[in-house]
Amino acid sequence: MVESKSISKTGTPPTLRLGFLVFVVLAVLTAVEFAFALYFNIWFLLALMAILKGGLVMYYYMHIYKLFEAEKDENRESFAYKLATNRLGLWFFMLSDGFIFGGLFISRFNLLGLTRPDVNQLLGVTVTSVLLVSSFFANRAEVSMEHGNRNQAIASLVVTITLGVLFLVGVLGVEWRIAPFGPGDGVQGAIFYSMTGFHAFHVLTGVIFLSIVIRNLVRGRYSAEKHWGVEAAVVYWHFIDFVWIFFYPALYLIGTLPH
Amino acid sequence: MEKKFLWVGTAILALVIFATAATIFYLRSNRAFNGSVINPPSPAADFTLTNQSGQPVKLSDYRGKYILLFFGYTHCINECPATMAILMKTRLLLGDRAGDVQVLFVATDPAGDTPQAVGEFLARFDPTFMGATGTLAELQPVWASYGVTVEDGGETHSSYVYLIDPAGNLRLTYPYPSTPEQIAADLQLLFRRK
Amino acid sequence: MTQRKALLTRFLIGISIGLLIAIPLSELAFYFQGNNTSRPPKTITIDIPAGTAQKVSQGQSVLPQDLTFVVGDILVVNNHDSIAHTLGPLFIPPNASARMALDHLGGFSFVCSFQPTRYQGLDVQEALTTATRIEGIVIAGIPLGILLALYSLILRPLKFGKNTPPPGTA
Amino acid sequence: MRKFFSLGLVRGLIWQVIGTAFGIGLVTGVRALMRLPAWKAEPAVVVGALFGALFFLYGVGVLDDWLKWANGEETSDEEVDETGLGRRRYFGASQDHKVIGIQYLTLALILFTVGGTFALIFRTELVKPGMQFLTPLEYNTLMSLHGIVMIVGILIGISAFMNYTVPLLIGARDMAFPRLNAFSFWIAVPAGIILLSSLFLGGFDTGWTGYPPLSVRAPLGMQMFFLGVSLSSFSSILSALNILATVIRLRAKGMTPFRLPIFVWAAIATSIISLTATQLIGLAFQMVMLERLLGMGFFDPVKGGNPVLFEHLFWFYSHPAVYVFVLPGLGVISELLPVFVRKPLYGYKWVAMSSLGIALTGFLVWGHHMFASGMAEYLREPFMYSTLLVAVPTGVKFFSWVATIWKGKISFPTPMLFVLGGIVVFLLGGLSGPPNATVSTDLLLNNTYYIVGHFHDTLFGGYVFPFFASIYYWWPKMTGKRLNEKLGKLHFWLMGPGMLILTLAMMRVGLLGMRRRVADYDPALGFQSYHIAMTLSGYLVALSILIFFINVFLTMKRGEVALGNVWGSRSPEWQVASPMPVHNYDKPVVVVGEPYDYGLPGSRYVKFEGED
Repeated sequence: MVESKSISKTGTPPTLRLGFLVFVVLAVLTAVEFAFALYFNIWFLLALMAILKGGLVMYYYMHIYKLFEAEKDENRESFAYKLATNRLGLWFFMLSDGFIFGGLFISRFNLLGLTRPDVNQLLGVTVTSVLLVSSFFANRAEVSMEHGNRNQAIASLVVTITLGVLFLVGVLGVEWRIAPFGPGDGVQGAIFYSMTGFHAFHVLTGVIFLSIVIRNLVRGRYSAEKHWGVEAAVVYWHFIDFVWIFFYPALYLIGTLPH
Repeated sequence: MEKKFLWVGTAILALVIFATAATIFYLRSNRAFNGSVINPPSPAADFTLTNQSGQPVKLSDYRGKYILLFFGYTHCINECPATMAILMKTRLLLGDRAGDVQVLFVATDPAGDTPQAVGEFLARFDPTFMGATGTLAELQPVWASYGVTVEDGGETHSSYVYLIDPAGNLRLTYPYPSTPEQIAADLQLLFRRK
Repeated sequence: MTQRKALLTRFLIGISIGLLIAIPLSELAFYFQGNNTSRPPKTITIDIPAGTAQKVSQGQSVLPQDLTFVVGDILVVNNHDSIAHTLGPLFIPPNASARMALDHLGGFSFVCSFQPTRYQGLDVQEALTTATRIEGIVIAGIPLGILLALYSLILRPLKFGKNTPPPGTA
Repeated sequence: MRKFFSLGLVRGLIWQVIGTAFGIGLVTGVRALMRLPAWKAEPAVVVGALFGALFFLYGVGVLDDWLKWANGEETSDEEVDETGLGRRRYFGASQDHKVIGIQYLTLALILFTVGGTFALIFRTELVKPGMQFLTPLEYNTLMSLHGIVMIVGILIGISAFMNYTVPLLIGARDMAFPRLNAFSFWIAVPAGIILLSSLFLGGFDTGWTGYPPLSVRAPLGMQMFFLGVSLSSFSSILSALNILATVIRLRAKGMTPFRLPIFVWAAIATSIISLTATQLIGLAFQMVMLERLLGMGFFDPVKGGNPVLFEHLFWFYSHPAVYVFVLPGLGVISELLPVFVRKPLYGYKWVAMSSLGIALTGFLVWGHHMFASGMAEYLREPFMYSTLLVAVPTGVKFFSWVATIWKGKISFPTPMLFVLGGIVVFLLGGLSGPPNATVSTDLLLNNTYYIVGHFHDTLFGGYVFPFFASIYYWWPKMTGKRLNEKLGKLHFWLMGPGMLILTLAMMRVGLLGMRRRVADYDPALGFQSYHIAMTLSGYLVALSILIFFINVFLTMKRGEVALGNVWGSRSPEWQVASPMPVHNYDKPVVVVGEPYDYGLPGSRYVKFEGED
């Protein structure tokens, strides 16, 4: 593993091992969450799991702390200063976007309460883990870029995109077909299709964003010092995963089937 | 940063384990029945009727077993078959303890519910289901003692499942529709209580 | 203490004070609003007196026609009569009781054996529970808290570490 | 001719037509492939309009740089290309915040004129009981469009304020994200077109709130309304994002939080709301669109939906939105007042914090719009408390204004007149507010003309007057010429009394029992005279706006040239020549003193790097 010298202003860049450890904990938590849902379906346990996972992703994968280490440099035209400004912009965007998902989330609980749509549990846990793994590789790509390991970054991004497409196939291609209700059938159909639809749209944009980044990465547009494109795409990808961390229990786990 | 994360990870796992333990304890300590509890358990009125194979059948034959008692009629289209299906699922959910549970179907339409009609009706669900029918004169007191109001044609207004414990006491009743999961959970609880 | 931490703590303090002030306000309103649904769910008992069956068969009603509940109430029916009675999903053998949880909103009309009309009306309304009251306290308290925190920034400017100069002082 | 077609706007419009056709074709084609009856108006038109907007953005050229980046090409970080100066740049995608500000201003004025015209039309209809020249549906469409067009216009006007002034006031070179800035303006143009197109697509009759279930059954125009508002919501979200990033990152050296110009504080407060809450109105509207297109039963009780959910989502934005409308205006009042009374702004810090206070408090008071719509009965009291609480920071501002005027050397040029007018009218609006906040009175006033009067008072006082004040105030900065004082004063003295009569009469008929949003009224109720008065004063206001346009026109032709610090202001943009240089400040601004120490000898707010 490359232990290179300090690059960004945020001390030594996080290592690949850290990313892996975080992934392991996330995987364990997801498994536990699923077990909870199976054996004793209590909403606040699932909520606790989701919050823990969300916190981990936001801190270790989206490294929110970099926001507060904003560049205080006087030279407004320097790359570092603009980088900090761009980070701020991206986070504002995600905050604002989060309100859409928050609104959908609230609508789901307002309309369905503690019942859940009748969807395929196995598929649900599958796509969730697919997205989680893709998130791990996205982080791997960013870290290896910070360590200046371009080829590893490209490889990891390719895996990320493949998994992202798999997720889309799982949700749009399979789940939407086998779901026992259409968008017009009752409020659970409405909620399910709108929530998955809004999220899938974001996944799609993320995939496009990542592929553009790969293209430029292959052409050598990014360096260990200057790779805002990679960072932005990856953080956005983690944001999509972050949203799904809350949507998955809301759609698949919390509550009982209406009878 | 990794060192710090090790602490974070351990803390999270500890929290999760604690939450799990707490939940299990909570669930163990106050489990409630899903059905509506009859308190105190009151002795279920015994009766003698004819089963689908023409033999006499007594409620008290099944002492030592949990009895799921239901009043219905064979040419009924929704509630009775639905309830039978629910009870079938319930026994499946119970797995190897299913043997301790006996489903008993009491006819409400003496005209239509001849023994073989009952037999065919029950055979659609589960061979172990026991039917009980008879003449109007025989049936009426049974209905009365279980508060079943029968209209002509066997239509009942009160389609419950009655749960009778091995001692022959009414313990719980289930309104229609109750899910197999609910009934099975209650039975599991009763098994554990013994 | 960094600027961010100081600001955060200031807002937490402000909001908690706001909530504290909101509690009496909101509870006062609750006190004046009180009606028969402004109570947490509880267990309600109906007693079917002995000899109801005869009275009913003679067409006189023993119990009130309509009963009002809030969501989450537990209805317990004691049957002191000599024969079994039924109420909707409930079957009550003589000298026993049966219970049901009223967890669905709405007006129900249950078939029952202790009313001359053979029907018992149950009106289940939305409960004004503690949760609603807490919601109220939050709605009233947090804005107040934010205002207090903001204005407190003027009255007692934040203290910072050496490196960051306090804002607003010339 | 070639020059004409090379204008960004023209290319954009052409592309929008193409895009619309493409979208309609797409839907029809897909339906044909799916063996459905090929032509279905609603989805075709909606998708068409959507594609139209996207193609417009491509055609006008705001996406160019991003497409280049995606293609891995470098683009110059130079916000302004020196070559494209002159009038033409106002009709294309420019990244200069000053150009964009003026573009916003123009669009806002256009939308105002349109919305005002609608108002005049149905106001005329109301002169007599019974229907004269409008059908009820036409009336409802005009009334609803008046509401929403004005609101979108206000949002755009606010972006105009903020885009032009904020970077100047904080001594920045441009916005933090100039390309995003251009994008957020140009998306408002197709949005406006789509919004107005609803007039020709059957209109809609729900009022600007578009509550389901009515909005689910309304004509096709409803969809255009929802789509238009959703698109324009992106405009205000993105420009809010830009403003926040700019203020946080690009302040001049030494401009600590409590040395920010007061208007910038207002801009921050506004942007916090628009950045976050706006998404929810977009979401609510998109949910209704989906319900109409795919039969998703969010708000359909038959399918288990809940109409009240829409009201919650809607008002969670639309109440704070009211503060979005007024906060910048109040900021302008506090900004200009000290200039014209030559005195420090009284209680600067309190005013600054009050702006934030109004914004943040505003998030939790939406419930008071729903006292009458079956929310949890008891929750109305807490909502009442928090609503009344908003009066506190507002009162702080009033106190500060009065104390600032107190014993000042007051001069009365046109901007000052509008500032004072704004204070008076907003006071009226503010005082008529609490009756709507307290449950008992609101249940009476709900849905009457009283609400209409209150609302128009707040918006005229909190937005329209400050808006014109700032136009008269910053016009020399924008153009280097000064608007005619006489015409300006005439404008004010027509508009002020006109709208006072208008709103007071509105409140009066409201109390007499006139319902809002109705096309007709019973002559027996005996308030026809009030309606006549309202209509006349409406025309008075319109006349004053006409005079304003004449004033602008004449000034363009031969206006008094004003290059210097016309108002003797202390803020940095007036320390350099007018019209503003392309790169704002060639020497970086340094803040050395308090912003509003007018009349304190020897005190200084800003100096330029290198000066002593």
